[in-house]
Amino acid sequence: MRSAGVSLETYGWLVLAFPLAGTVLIALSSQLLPSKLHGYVGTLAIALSFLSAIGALFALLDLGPEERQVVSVGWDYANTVGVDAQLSLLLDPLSVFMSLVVSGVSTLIHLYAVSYMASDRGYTRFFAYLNFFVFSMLLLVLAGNFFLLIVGWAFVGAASYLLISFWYRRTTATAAGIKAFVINVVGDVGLVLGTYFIFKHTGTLDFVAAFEGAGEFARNDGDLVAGCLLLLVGAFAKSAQIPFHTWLPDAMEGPTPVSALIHAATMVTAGVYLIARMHPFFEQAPAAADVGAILGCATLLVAATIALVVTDLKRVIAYSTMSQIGYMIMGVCSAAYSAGLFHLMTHAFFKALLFMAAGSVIAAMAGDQNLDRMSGFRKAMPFTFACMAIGGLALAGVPPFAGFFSKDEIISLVIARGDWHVVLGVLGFAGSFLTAVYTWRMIFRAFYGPPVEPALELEGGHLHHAPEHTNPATGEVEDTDVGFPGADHHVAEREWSMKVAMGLLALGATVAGFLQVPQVTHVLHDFLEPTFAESRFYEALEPSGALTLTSLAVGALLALGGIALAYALWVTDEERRRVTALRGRLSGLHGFLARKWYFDDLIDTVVVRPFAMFGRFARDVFERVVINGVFVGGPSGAVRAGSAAVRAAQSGFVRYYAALLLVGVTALGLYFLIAAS
Amino acid sequence: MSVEWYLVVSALVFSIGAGGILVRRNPLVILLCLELMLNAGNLALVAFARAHGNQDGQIFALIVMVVAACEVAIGLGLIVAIYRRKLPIDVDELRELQG
Amino acid sequence: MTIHLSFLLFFPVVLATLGAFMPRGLAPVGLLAGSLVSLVYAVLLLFDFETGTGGLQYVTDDAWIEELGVRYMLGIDGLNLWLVGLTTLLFAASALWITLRPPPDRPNLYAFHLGLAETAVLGAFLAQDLILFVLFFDLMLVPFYFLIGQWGGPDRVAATFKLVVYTLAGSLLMLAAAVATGVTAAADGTGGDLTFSIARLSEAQLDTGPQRWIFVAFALAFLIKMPAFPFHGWMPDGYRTMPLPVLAVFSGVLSKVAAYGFLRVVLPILPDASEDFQLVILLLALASVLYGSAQAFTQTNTRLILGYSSVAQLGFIVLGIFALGEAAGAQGALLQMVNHGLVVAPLFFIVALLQERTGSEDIRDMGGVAFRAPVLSTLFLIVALATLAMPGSANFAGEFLILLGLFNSELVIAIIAFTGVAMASVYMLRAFIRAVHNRVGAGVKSFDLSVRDGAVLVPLVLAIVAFAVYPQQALRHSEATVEQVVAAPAGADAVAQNGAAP
Amino acid sequence: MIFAADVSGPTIDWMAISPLIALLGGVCVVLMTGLMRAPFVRHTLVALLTLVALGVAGGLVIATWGDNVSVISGALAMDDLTLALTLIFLAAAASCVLLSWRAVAPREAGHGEYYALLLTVVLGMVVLAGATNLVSVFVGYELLSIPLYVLCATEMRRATSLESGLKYLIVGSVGSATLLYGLAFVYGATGATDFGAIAEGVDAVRTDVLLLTGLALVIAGLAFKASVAPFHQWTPDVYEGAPTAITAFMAVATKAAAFGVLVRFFDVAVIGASGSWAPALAALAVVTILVGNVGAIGQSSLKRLLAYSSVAQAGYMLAGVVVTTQLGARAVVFYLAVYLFMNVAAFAVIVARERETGLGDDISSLYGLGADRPLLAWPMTIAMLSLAGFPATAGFFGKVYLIDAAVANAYAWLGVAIVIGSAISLAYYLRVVAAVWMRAPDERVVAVGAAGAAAVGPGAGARPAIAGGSVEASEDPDAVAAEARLSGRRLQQPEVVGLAVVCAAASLFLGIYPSPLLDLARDAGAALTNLF
Amino acid sequence: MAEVFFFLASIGALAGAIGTVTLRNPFYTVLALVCHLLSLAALFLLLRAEFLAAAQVIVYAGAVMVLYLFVVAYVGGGEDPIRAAGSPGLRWASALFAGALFVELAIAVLGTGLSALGEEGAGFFPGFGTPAEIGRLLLTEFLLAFEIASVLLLVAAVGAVVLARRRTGLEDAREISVADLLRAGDRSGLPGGEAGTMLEAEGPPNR
Repeated sequence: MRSAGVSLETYGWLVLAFPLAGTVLIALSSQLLPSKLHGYVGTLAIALSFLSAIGALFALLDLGPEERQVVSVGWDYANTVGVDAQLSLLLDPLSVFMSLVVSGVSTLIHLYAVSYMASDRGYTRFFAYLNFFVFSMLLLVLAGNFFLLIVGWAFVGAASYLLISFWYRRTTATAAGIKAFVINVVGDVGLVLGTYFIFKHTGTLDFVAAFEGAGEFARNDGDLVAGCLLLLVGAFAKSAQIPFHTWLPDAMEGPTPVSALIHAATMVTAGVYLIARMHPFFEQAPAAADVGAILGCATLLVAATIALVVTDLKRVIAYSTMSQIGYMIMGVCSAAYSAGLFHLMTHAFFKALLFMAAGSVIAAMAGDQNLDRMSGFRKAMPFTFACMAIGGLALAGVPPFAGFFSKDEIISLVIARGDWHVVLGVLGFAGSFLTAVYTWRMIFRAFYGPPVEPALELEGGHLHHAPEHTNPATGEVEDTDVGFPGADHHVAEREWSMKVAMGLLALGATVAGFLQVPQVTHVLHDFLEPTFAESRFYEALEPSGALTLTSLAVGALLALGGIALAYALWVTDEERRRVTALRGRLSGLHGFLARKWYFDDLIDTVVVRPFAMFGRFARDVFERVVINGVFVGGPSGAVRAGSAAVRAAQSGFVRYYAALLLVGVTALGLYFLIAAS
Repeated sequence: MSVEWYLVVSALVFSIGAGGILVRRNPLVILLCLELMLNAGNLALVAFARAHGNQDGQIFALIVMVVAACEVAIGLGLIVAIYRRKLPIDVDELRELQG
Repeated sequence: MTIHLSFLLFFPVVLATLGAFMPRGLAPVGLLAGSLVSLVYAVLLLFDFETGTGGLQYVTDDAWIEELGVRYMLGIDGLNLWLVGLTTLLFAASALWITLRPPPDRPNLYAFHLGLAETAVLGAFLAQDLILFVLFFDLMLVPFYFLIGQWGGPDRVAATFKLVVYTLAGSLLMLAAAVATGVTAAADGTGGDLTFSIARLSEAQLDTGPQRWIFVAFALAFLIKMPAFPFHGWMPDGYRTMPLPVLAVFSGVLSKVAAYGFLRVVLPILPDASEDFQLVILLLALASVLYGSAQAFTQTNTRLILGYSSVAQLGFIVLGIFALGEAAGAQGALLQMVNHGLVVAPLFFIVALLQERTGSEDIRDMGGVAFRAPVLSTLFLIVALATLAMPGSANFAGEFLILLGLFNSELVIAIIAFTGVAMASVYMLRAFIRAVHNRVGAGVKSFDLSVRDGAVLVPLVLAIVAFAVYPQQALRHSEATVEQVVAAPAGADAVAQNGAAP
Repeated sequence: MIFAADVSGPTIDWMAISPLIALLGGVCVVLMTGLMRAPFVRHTLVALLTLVALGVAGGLVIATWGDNVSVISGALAMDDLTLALTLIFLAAAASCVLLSWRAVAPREAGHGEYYALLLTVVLGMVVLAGATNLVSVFVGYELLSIPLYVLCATEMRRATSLESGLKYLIVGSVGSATLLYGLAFVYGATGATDFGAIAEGVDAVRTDVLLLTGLALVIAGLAFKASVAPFHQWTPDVYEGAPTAITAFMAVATKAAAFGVLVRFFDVAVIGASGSWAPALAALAVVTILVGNVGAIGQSSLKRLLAYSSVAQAGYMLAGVVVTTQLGARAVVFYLAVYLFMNVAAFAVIVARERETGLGDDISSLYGLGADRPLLAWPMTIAMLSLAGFPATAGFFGKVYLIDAAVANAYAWLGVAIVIGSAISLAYYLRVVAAVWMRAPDERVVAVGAAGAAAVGPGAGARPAIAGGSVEASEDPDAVAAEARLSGRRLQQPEVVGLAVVCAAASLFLGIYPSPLLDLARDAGAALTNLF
Repeated sequence: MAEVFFFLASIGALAGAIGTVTLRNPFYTVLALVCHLLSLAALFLLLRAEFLAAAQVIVYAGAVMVLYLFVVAYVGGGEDPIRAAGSPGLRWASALFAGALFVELAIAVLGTGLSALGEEGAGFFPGFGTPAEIGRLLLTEFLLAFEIASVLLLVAAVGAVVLARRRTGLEDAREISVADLLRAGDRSGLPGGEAGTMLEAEGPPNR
């Protein structure tokens, strides 16, 4: 794969070029080529991008550890009056690692989508969007300065918007799309403002230069803290952390591959990348970092609790995504960079896997996502079940699956930070217990128990068809004009491409953990080392062997305990007595969780409604009364009144005229008499 | 007998003429009132001429007489025309033009 | 001393006039020819322009009315170069549009007025003599008065009346102010001889007293013309009834003339007053941003949505201009003027096309157009994203600079202004989704873009994309001049302080 | 006889007063010719002779340009100011002749008399504008007024014409009486009637009540002629009632004459007391601007509308007098010249429409003009825009010049008043433009236009007749047929349309290249040597 | 002595003026004005303006007033009630204005600092105000005014003729239509042939 001729920069640009080319090609040829082809074009583009990323990796490894930080400038973008916004890439271990993960997972998901979306009339559009997303994501991770970072940041937001509302005849989909976009824009705003705060002192937008400038900041310097907090806003909005998380569950309106790629594997982890990338600033502003850690911890718990009660298959996974990202955020904010990023990678594998499996189930249910109507798919879809199980084990953190190592490494490192971070660590363990419970609740409910009718049909080798297609969210009858979920939909357990994708990911979810076995292997850690060279914690922060072992043990036990509990609740007793009893006892809590901690309602009442009211007020009252009343009506009214007066004085009586004339004379005379004296 | 007296008289006449124009409705009489005003002017002019001892004022007054005569002529002509046109000889009735 | 600018300036009106005497329907062609010539000229200028020097280029400076000290003085520099380009481009687009879909009655007259409008706008941008500037600034309204009044929609007469009277009332104040500027400057500044040359006036330091009221008059004229909150009373009626090709240029260019006026006239000539009134103007602009955005996501008439969004956008531009002493702000404002013009004009053409398909300009009656009109909605999407200043669009570059400048001079206002950025995404996406997404509207007969319309729309969108990829060129051109202009108030301060010191 | 010895007539500069003589000669010739019977003579020759007289006078004016002499023992100053204004009078009169060519008025009054009176009015104006002696002022004032009273009333079959004549006479006489009394006081205060002597005398009595009261009365008298509020009230009624041609003439020439004498009297004779009178005039200017512009709003009679507009314009020009600088005088002259073109253009269109439609001078007579009568629509439009002071029209620079003058002499607020006034004025000028371009033709006009329209329409208004037609006419078949024919025929009055087009073109040209007029104004202003 | 004459004359003048304003019957008003003019002539004499006094009596009180009387007789001046149009308040208002005006003028003439007005008046040379002097001035200094005045008289005559000439067709409300005017050439359309033109005023064409 290595060719000495091609330099690291070239690889970097190629990584970007292929997806973009794919987008443009698909878009332009949308009317010309047969739509089936576009799927492969798209997949190929991403695959090539992945290969270039590998090329970049090797090119990077060729360089000595200290010079593994290459900036490649394309051209000036907005380089004026002291603002140096350029089109520049920063190629260092972190960015290469991220682009590897992104392009790799994306390739598989594209492959999956080739057949999963086959019957969709928006097939071409889908791959154009998807390629565009990958391009944006890669731009994000490769960006060499704040400006370009923001650009990629917003591009992924736009792509995610487009894909969430991909089935744009669904009002729920468009609503979810706009919600996601707006919250992401809020994140962008935070990012921009944070950039300003930092730019104000460093005077440059370029990462490398800015990081060098980071040292000049006083510890916890006001502006710096403000800037970092605002960066956190950006990160949280993108990574669906409290309080900017409400868009993610709704984002499940998008097609399942989208959920897998964007809302599980790649985009939502951008926040983690951002914090890792900005670590020089965060280490100078511990206050901000701590806030991040705490909120991350809070998110992981809140999301986990909600996941316990949600009945929508994809939403369960969505909440678990939130929760897992909570771990990562907590990690990177506690300076457990490599652990956080490691978890990012493993999570990408098993979460994408889970989504794919779920997608296959949903397909079998003809688009129905409700867990309450699923049951006993185990026999019908063995392969899917296997994948789901692997993903579930990895997610729950059962040894030796990937999640086990990554998650527990985070926790142990957080605890290793000492003092109050310990609390976070403990809460992290609580979270991992919940994780096990809700994950396996989902799996058991979907695959165990008596097979539902679609499952039976599937066992008979024939696929279930819903009489008419309804929106799973609202139940309104679907407008199938735009295709999916179309009537001719039969992908579950059938297509080879899906199986390949799922299989490879399952493999990853199983073995990836061994890259980073505590005390044993440090592949990732060492590889990323140059990026975090000047970090105060990167090397220093090293949990003692005892701590590591205990945490691993505790993690494993909690995971197994959770699974056991789930088994007891949802498998052993068929008619769910315990669950109902539990729910009866904790009805208040259940309601609270079912309403997702009332976050949506809160935002609605605090932000949305007031703005809408202000707008209506402006339109209906202010505009009429003030703008047209005072500013327009006032003068014109005065003029009209004057006109009336003047014309009334013009009575037509000549004697009046003479009178007025004499009055005028008298008045003038009076004036002059006064002037004289 | 100081000149001021004459001037006061002229001022009085001027005012009376002005008032007359305001109260009378018959254009004929209004013309007469205008005569009054002009004559008041004449008296003032002559008085000033006397005061300053130069005769410009008197010439002026003489010219004014001519002017007054002309105005009368035109005014009467108009009244006659209005009368011929069977329109009322009353300035308050003539108010088609207004507003 | 060249005559090029005069050609650039007068080609549209001359050819349009010739066209008006041609047989029926040929006038649009004449207009098109004229505007294309100007466009070519402008593009050549873009290439021939000499960067790095802040001064004027291609200056035409002839005695015109010695009695009044008024000179026929045109010139190009960083401030107006790209605005001229924008003007010619948009007018060419509109001309093409009415050539391809000529208005039913009196097309010749229509074309003539449009040509006159282009010349007037170009004149306002090119004028380097204050009276000349005012002259063209007021002249701009005349053709639009006729265009709206004769070819507008329902109750056009009242609307155009309101528009012209309201805006011209402001402009007339400006006339008095302009004359006063020249005269007072002649009294103490420029050494006796009466001149209205903007350059020389900006050298003459006016006293603060006159500066104040002159500033108020100018600001009023410009804020009304933009329009800025709360002087936008004429806007809704006007926008509701204006014929769309006219509206495209009106909204795309005329408002820029006002914003440009601040940079060209107010800041250099009235530095002290600008300092004094900075906060007032900033607050007004901020109000425009918030109010305009709030309105834009409440209105249902697409024209009004765009209208109010323009109010908000111009609010941003003014914010950038009045981040005094911050070159970034002015640079961003200048860039944003061009960007906003580039996006708003195609949007209005798109409204026309949507109206064709949905039979309405109200988003409540639209919906679901996208599936049968992918190209149209893709173009719409691109323009919409650009309008909401999506990072990666030149608009974002503009807003980034504007807010950066503001951030450095007035932190709080900058932070509040950011809410406007978020709201922009709300109202633009709302409009986009309600128009082309969601369930198919009742009277919707969707079909895709015809070549005829593409010919107008695609070049504009390409221009947007190109600009998004490489805004640097515009920034390079304007940098030197902007730094001069921005330096003005600071310099004035220095003078004032030095004056105070001894 | 015994005195015959020491009576030696003053030396008379015949060349300088040749314009007056030309006009006087014109009066006599026209009057005599008017007695001849032949229709050609009466309908054409007389008017032509009038034009010739005006032309000759104009030629002589140009010939004597720049002489700046004072003639007949200081009674009259034939300087460039006078001459410039004289040119305006002549032009206005000439256009009045063209507009009267086919009008009713001359036939009613008899052509000879009509045109003779017109010429004497011009004569009076010249005297008034050039007067440098109180007596000449008064005489000129009367010579201007008295024939005008008659001319206003010449459409004798129309009641409103007579009414306007009488109103003008009564109010005008009050005005002249006031003026006379004021002049008497000025004479009394200074003991002299000659401006030069007065100017010397004034300094002694700068703040004397006698002088100042006199000034008050004089201001009233002259302001009356210039139709400055609150002495303006005759203007709308008389303008509406008088024959349109005469109105057009009055609107321009009378105002010009009044401002001529205002400038001369205040800026030459009593300049010494400017401290006292300037503020008063400034206040009057503001009031006038407001009253005029406000009053014009909502008028449906075009003549009335233009009357109010002329009041407003008077206010603008008064600003030029207030500032007591040559610049001010120049601005006034320039504005008057410009005002001539735009006003005449407007009135020409009104005349044309009066004759084509049955709607008199009602604004509805302009509806749909833009669609089918570009040759009338454009002049009207340009005239209105120019009056409103739109750029690229002469009115724009008129305003700029006035504001310039005002600001230059620390009257910036007057400049602001001017622009506020023009802002208000848009309300009615644009209404006219809208009527021309944005309205469907009035169905009554259409009815008349259609051949055999006898049946259609209510009697009043349906017939193209002065003062809105009459029932009898509609029952007179051949009259109706004639009307149908004439409104079918286009351009049956080339001189009117031509005049409109020329004047509009002029005000457009002067809006783009005003320099020639500015030079004229400069010379005129330079005549006031006592000002800087 | 002069005082006595002054008071008599001025009383006469004022009485005449008031009479002019207040008397109902136009005839009487004219006569009142005549009385006023005569007493004014007397005042002129007191002010050493002999020629003017004479002119006043002959031209004014004589000719002009006679003209008045003729017109009054022709028009038939009926009793003319003095009442304000519209609001009856106007009469008092106008009385008020008149009063205010008088007060102002009085202040002006009495309050002036001019010494000249205080006393008898400047010493006058012999022949002051005599026809000879007036004539000399008219032919020298005020030649222009004199000439213009003559033109004025001519104009007034013409104007009066134009206005007061007898016309047919004025009695009915008949208007002339533009159509008649524009029907160039043939005059047949116009009822009454030469109606309303100078020729008609000449009376029937002699043979």
